[in-house]
Amino acid sequence: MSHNPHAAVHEEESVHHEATPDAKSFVTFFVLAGLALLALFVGFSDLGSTKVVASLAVSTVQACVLAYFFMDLRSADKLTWLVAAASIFWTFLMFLFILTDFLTRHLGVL
Amino acid sequence: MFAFMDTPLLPEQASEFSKEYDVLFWYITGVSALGASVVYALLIYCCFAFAKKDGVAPKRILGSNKLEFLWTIIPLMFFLSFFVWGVRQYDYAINPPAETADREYTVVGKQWMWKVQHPTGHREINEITLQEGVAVKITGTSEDVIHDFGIPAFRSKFDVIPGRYTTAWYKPIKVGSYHLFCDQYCGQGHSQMVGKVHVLSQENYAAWLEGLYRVRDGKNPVDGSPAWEGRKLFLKLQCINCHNRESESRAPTLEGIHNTKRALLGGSTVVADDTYLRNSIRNPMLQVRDGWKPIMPAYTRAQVTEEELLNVISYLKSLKPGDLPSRSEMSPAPVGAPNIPDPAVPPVPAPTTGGTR
Amino acid sequence: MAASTVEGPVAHHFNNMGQQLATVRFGMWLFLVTEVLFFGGVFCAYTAYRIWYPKDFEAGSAALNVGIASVNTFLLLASSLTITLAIRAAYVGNQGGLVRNLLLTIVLGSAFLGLKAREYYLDYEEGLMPGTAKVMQKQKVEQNGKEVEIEVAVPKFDIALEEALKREHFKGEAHKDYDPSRVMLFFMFYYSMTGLHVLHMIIGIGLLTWQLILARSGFFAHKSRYVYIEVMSLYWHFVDMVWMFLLPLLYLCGPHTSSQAIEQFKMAIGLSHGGH
Amino acid sequence: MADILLEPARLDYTPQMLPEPEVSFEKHPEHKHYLNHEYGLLSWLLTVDHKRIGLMYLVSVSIFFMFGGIAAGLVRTNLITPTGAILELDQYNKAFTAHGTIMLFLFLIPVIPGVLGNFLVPMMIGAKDMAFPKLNLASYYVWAAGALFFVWQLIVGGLDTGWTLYPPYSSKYSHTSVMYAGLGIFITGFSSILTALNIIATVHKMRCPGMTWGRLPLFVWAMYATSVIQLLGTPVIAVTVAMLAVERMVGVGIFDPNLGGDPILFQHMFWFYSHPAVYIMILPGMGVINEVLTCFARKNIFGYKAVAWSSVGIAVVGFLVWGHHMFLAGQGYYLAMVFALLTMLVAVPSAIKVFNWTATLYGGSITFQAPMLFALGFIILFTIGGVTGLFLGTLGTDIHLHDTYFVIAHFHYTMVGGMMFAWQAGLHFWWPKMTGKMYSDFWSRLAAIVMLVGFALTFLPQFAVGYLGMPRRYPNYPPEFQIYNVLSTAAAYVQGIGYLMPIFYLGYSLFAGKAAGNNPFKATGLEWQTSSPPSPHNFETTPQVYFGPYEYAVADGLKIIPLNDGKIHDIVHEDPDLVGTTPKEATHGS
Ligand code: HEA
Ligand code: HEA
Ligand code: HEC
Ligand code: CUA
Ligand SMILES: [Cu+2]
Repeated sequence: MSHNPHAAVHEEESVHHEATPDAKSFVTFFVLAGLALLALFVGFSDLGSTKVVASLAVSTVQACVLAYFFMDLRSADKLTWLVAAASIFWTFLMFLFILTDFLTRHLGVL
Repeated sequence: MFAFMDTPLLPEQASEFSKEYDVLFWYITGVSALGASVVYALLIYCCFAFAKKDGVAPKRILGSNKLEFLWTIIPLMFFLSFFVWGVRQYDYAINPPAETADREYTVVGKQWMWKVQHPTGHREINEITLQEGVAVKITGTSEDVIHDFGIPAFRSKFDVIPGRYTTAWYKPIKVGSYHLFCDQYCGQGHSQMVGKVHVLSQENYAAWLEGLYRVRDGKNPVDGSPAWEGRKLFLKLQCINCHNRESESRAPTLEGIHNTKRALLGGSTVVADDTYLRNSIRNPMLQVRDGWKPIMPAYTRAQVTEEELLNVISYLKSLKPGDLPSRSEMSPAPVGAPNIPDPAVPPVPAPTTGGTR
Repeated sequence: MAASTVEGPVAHHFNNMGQQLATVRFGMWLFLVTEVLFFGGVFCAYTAYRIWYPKDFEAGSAALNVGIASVNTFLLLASSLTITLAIRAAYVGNQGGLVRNLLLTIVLGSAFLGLKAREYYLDYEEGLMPGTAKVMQKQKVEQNGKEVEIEVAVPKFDIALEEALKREHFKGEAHKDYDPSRVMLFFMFYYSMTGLHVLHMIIGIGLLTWQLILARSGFFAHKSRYVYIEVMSLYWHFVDMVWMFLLPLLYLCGPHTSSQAIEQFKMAIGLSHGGH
Repeated sequence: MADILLEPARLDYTPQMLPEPEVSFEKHPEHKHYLNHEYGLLSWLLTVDHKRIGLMYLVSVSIFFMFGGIAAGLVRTNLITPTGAILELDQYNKAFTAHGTIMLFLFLIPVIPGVLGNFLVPMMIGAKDMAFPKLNLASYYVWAAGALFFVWQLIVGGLDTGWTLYPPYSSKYSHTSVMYAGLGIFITGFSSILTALNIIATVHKMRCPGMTWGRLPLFVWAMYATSVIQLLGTPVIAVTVAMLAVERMVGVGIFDPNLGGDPILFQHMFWFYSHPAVYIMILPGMGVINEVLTCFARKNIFGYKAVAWSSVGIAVVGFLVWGHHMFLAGQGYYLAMVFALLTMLVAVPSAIKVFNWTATLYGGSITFQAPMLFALGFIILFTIGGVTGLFLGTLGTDIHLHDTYFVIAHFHYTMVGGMMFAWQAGLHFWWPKMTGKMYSDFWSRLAAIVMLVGFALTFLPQFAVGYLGMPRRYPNYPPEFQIYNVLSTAAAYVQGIGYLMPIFYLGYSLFAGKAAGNNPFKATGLEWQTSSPPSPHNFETTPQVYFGPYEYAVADGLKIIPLNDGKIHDIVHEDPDLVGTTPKEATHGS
């Protein structure tokens, strides 16, 4: 946020915004496609219980690339980052508490 | 207009936990009253002291970090004290102590009744009878939807959940009968899913286990007690053909017989103690009642084993006026009658998910 | 502070173009927050049960058609590319490119949906539908030392599952490793999650079609309106992102091989006929 | 209390900073405002003006409040006798479910965000409209569509699950219209997401020059925090209800223990939204109280920052306490402990607010018109509602109080004593702004007192009977509880009369009330600096803000003594939010 209270609040963002040139988009696409292949490779391999971790890791990287380049978080302002982070954080909180219950319910008491 | 007049002010303290509970409850009440009083006092003071007066301008006050700090930290301290105390109490209330290990009751909730099974094999419906001073553990589950087994006088409550077991425990300390409520909404009959908790003194409880003590009138001996078994035999052995509610002309009614004086043929009297009852069955001719024909057959060991005989005697001892079954009742009473086991009730489902708390 | 570089009409309640563009973009990001939590809810439920019943979920996954899913992944990624190209086209005022890329995105998305529909149909044919339907089945049981045949009611789903797993050469020791009613739970999630995803795709394709119509009518002649394509792309990318997690959680969770995937895909589009 | 910041005389602006409103309809009757610049039903139904949409919400939610109130009347009347006076068992169950769902989803959640939020947020921040005016209209219609499902659900026989919709009862056993109600919740939820999105975007992007975060009226802060909760929480209930619907439809399930599902999971996901939702139901009310108290005490708010950040604190921590509704439902022991601790933490910001409000009165010049009476009522009642929440949040005590009338009394004290009173305060405060008309002073004050007394007496006995153990959702009860219930019912009628009164005097003021003038309460907010009713675009020119929102002392003619250090002080740059000036600086002046 602006520290100059005289300034109109708007105007500052979106000035540097520019649509991604085609070449860059293609690069992003190939990276994503490569990651997708990797995800399939991991998925078709016989890693046992680490498989789920590995393939989720690949998916997470993929999602990050997608968000950063395709969804233009790269050139987004702080507020947008905050919004994106908040959504992830709150989802995390939901997972944290609910899964805690599922993982600890059977445990005895103190 | 009001049919009852003893409106209670405070709930009964009928379990050990209820006493401790109330201490915490009143502690929180005290702190809350204090906190609210501070707020109200300030409010009243300001409303009077600073009501608009001509010529008096309002002050320009922006705030005070010191005060903000104070009224963050002081309530927080109190709130945390609630928390700590509350956790200890919760811990105490949901962890059955070791002494309850062999006194585990099972309750099964079902739209809309409670079925209780005692460790002794006694079974009750919508009622649970406990002994004063003896801690018991309750394990609950449900056959259909979620219910909640709540006993206000014990300050106890826990949800019973289909497919899972949950537990609670109590140590009743006061003889009496208390409300048992279903506290989790479970459909149309939710408010009918109520019953009673009976806390009995040690003697009465022992008698109750026998089937001799009734927690209320008009009730058969408790399911699972010797007397209850005796009742079944009474029907099975056809005693009911002669001894029944309908008429006394054929054979004497046996209600309230225990320890009363009986007039015998020949003018003598005898006290109907256990031996008398026993003789009356094994060898009725020995002591025939005045006014009746000696038509009662003798029941030999082949017909009634010694064990069964004990149960029958227990039943006879438990008979109160109005208890004797009617002649038509050759088989167990219809489903739904109090204390009759429900043949339609399937066994308790095994837990499929989660664990026990 | 430089004025915005793009021109276009400013709505009455905004002061300038910069404010308008930022607000529109911000609005879509806020909407995506709710989408994240919306999907987060189902994913959370899924995870909870996956923790409880790992084996059953793997069995369920093994019965899915991973071939279609693999191909679909690339279709979606490609559509993410084309929509990005569409933004650029709108941004530089290349109307032809815009229309072309929007169209491509729609085609790719529809291809995804087409394959998905095929997959649902195959699942339906295999009988992998959660439900309480039962069929009578002859079973041999031992009675008094003799073997007799009796008829018992078996849930349809159980039989279908067993056959599907046989077809997929599922290695988990059948009947020991999984409990059909819990695999059914997996299928509930499979249908709900992919169903929600498909729903989002259908809405997305609807919106894209609307934008295509607008594009052809010259709405995007004002370059500043590229922002509407951009927020559309945010939504579309998000849907893509959801798929990135559905793939490992639903399809790759169980044992599959690449040859199996290829075979399944061939079968799905009619190039081969099931049996091995 | 030397520490209290008394009058730092370092403002180099003068009361002229409060400009005279640009237009006055008394002087220029030819001027058009938002109510009369266009006519006809369509001009209302298709309007994208945030003020008109606000009024549309006002009418709709008031109607639903009456429905909900009538259901409450049925519930209370039935409880006059221990055996149930007028209703069959399942009729009663449907009555309290209808009462709960209507009051929450169709009244309390949309009421302040929909009416006051829509009407005021853009004006308070000096904007011409919401960020997305069409979306705003759309969310009204989405809400209305959801409401129709609720109405339909009532027509086809009603719902009997309680507003909490716990499976397996709701998924397998109830024979009532769970599906329609679920759809209703889903759709109205979608509407509240869209409204929230709009408000957040508006607050971020549409503030007029000089309207910094530190100068936002606290109502806007509260609406902002509320919207954050709505945005993050509502999607989860939507998907939860969707899963419930799938389970009910297909007959197999996610929450069904017979198939390996877990009914507790539903409760988790339900309360993940529904606990934060209770803050959706109180934060806007708290925001209103800030505006009303400062105006009628002619004071700056005490501790602006503390009040603003406590809203945000409630919004964030409020998400982490949902498990206190499930202490006895069979969730994990350790988790219950964590939730209990966080519950205690989330109570602190509310306490901070209450204390700041009382301190705001200190040193004021208080008048007691109806809005102020409602606001004082709010503080009194919400305090009781709040502290009784602590009984429930304490693990030990909740064992006994869970699902008894103690809980009922707790949440009516917070929701009715809190939000309902704040709503009345806000409605009475801004009514002149919305309509340009002034209502009867006498009748409005009387109504405030009737509501307060009626309310307090309705629910006080319920604390007692709850502690005695009377379970909620019971159409009949042990006879020894009757006296309490009769008292409660009697007072509920009084309360009902109280709620009917505004319909008459507010309605009367519409047609025969005297013109209110642009700023009848001499308030300082931006919304008061324009005409009453406002013109279609709120302000003739975009306002420029130079100071914080509550400079009542200055407005009332407090003498400003310039600092004697020879410099010209730019209050705006040096101290944009006017809070936290140190005492040392403050001594500069007098
Ligand atoms: C507007 C709505 C609203 C609000 C604001 C609150 C606020 C709070 N609620 Fe309430 N609650 C509900 C609405 C609300 N609640 C509803 C609807 C239910 C029932 C749902 C259902 O089952 O149907 C419920 C149920 C409920 C339960 C579950 C009970 C049960 O079913 O067993 C609990 C348990 O922890 C709880 C706790 C709290 C707490 C700790 C607060 C705190 O936020 C309160 C904080 C405020 C204060 C503490 C007061 C101000 C403080 C002071 C003046 C300081 C001085 C005081 C001291 C020093 C002590 N609430
Ligand atoms: C905004 C929320 C809100 C509001 C305003 C109210 C307002 C009232 N509530 Fe409500 N209540 C809830 C939310 C609310 N309630 C919820 C969420 C539940 C839980 C439901 C569940 O368990 O699922 C509940 C449950 C509930 C119960 C418990 C039912 C039970 O568990 O068995 C009771 C019982 O007394 C009750 C009473 C009242 C009363 C007397 C009012 C009064 O304040 C209402 C006063 C208003 C009017 C009366 C309307 C205006 C007057 C007229 C239209 C005139 C005609 C009316 C008469 C002559 C009576 N409510
Ligand atoms: C054929 C009818 C008949 C049957 C069957 C019968 N009784 Fe009797 N019973 C009588 C009659 C008649 C008397 C009274 C004369 C007597 O004391 O023998 C009596 C007396 C008694 C008495 C003593 C009553 C008193 O008032 O002191 C007892 C105890 C008793 N029966 C128990 C039983 C039991 C237990 C059974 C079943 C196992 C049974 N009876 C079966 C006819 C019957
Ligand atoms: Cu069982 Cu309520
Ligand atoms: Cu809560």
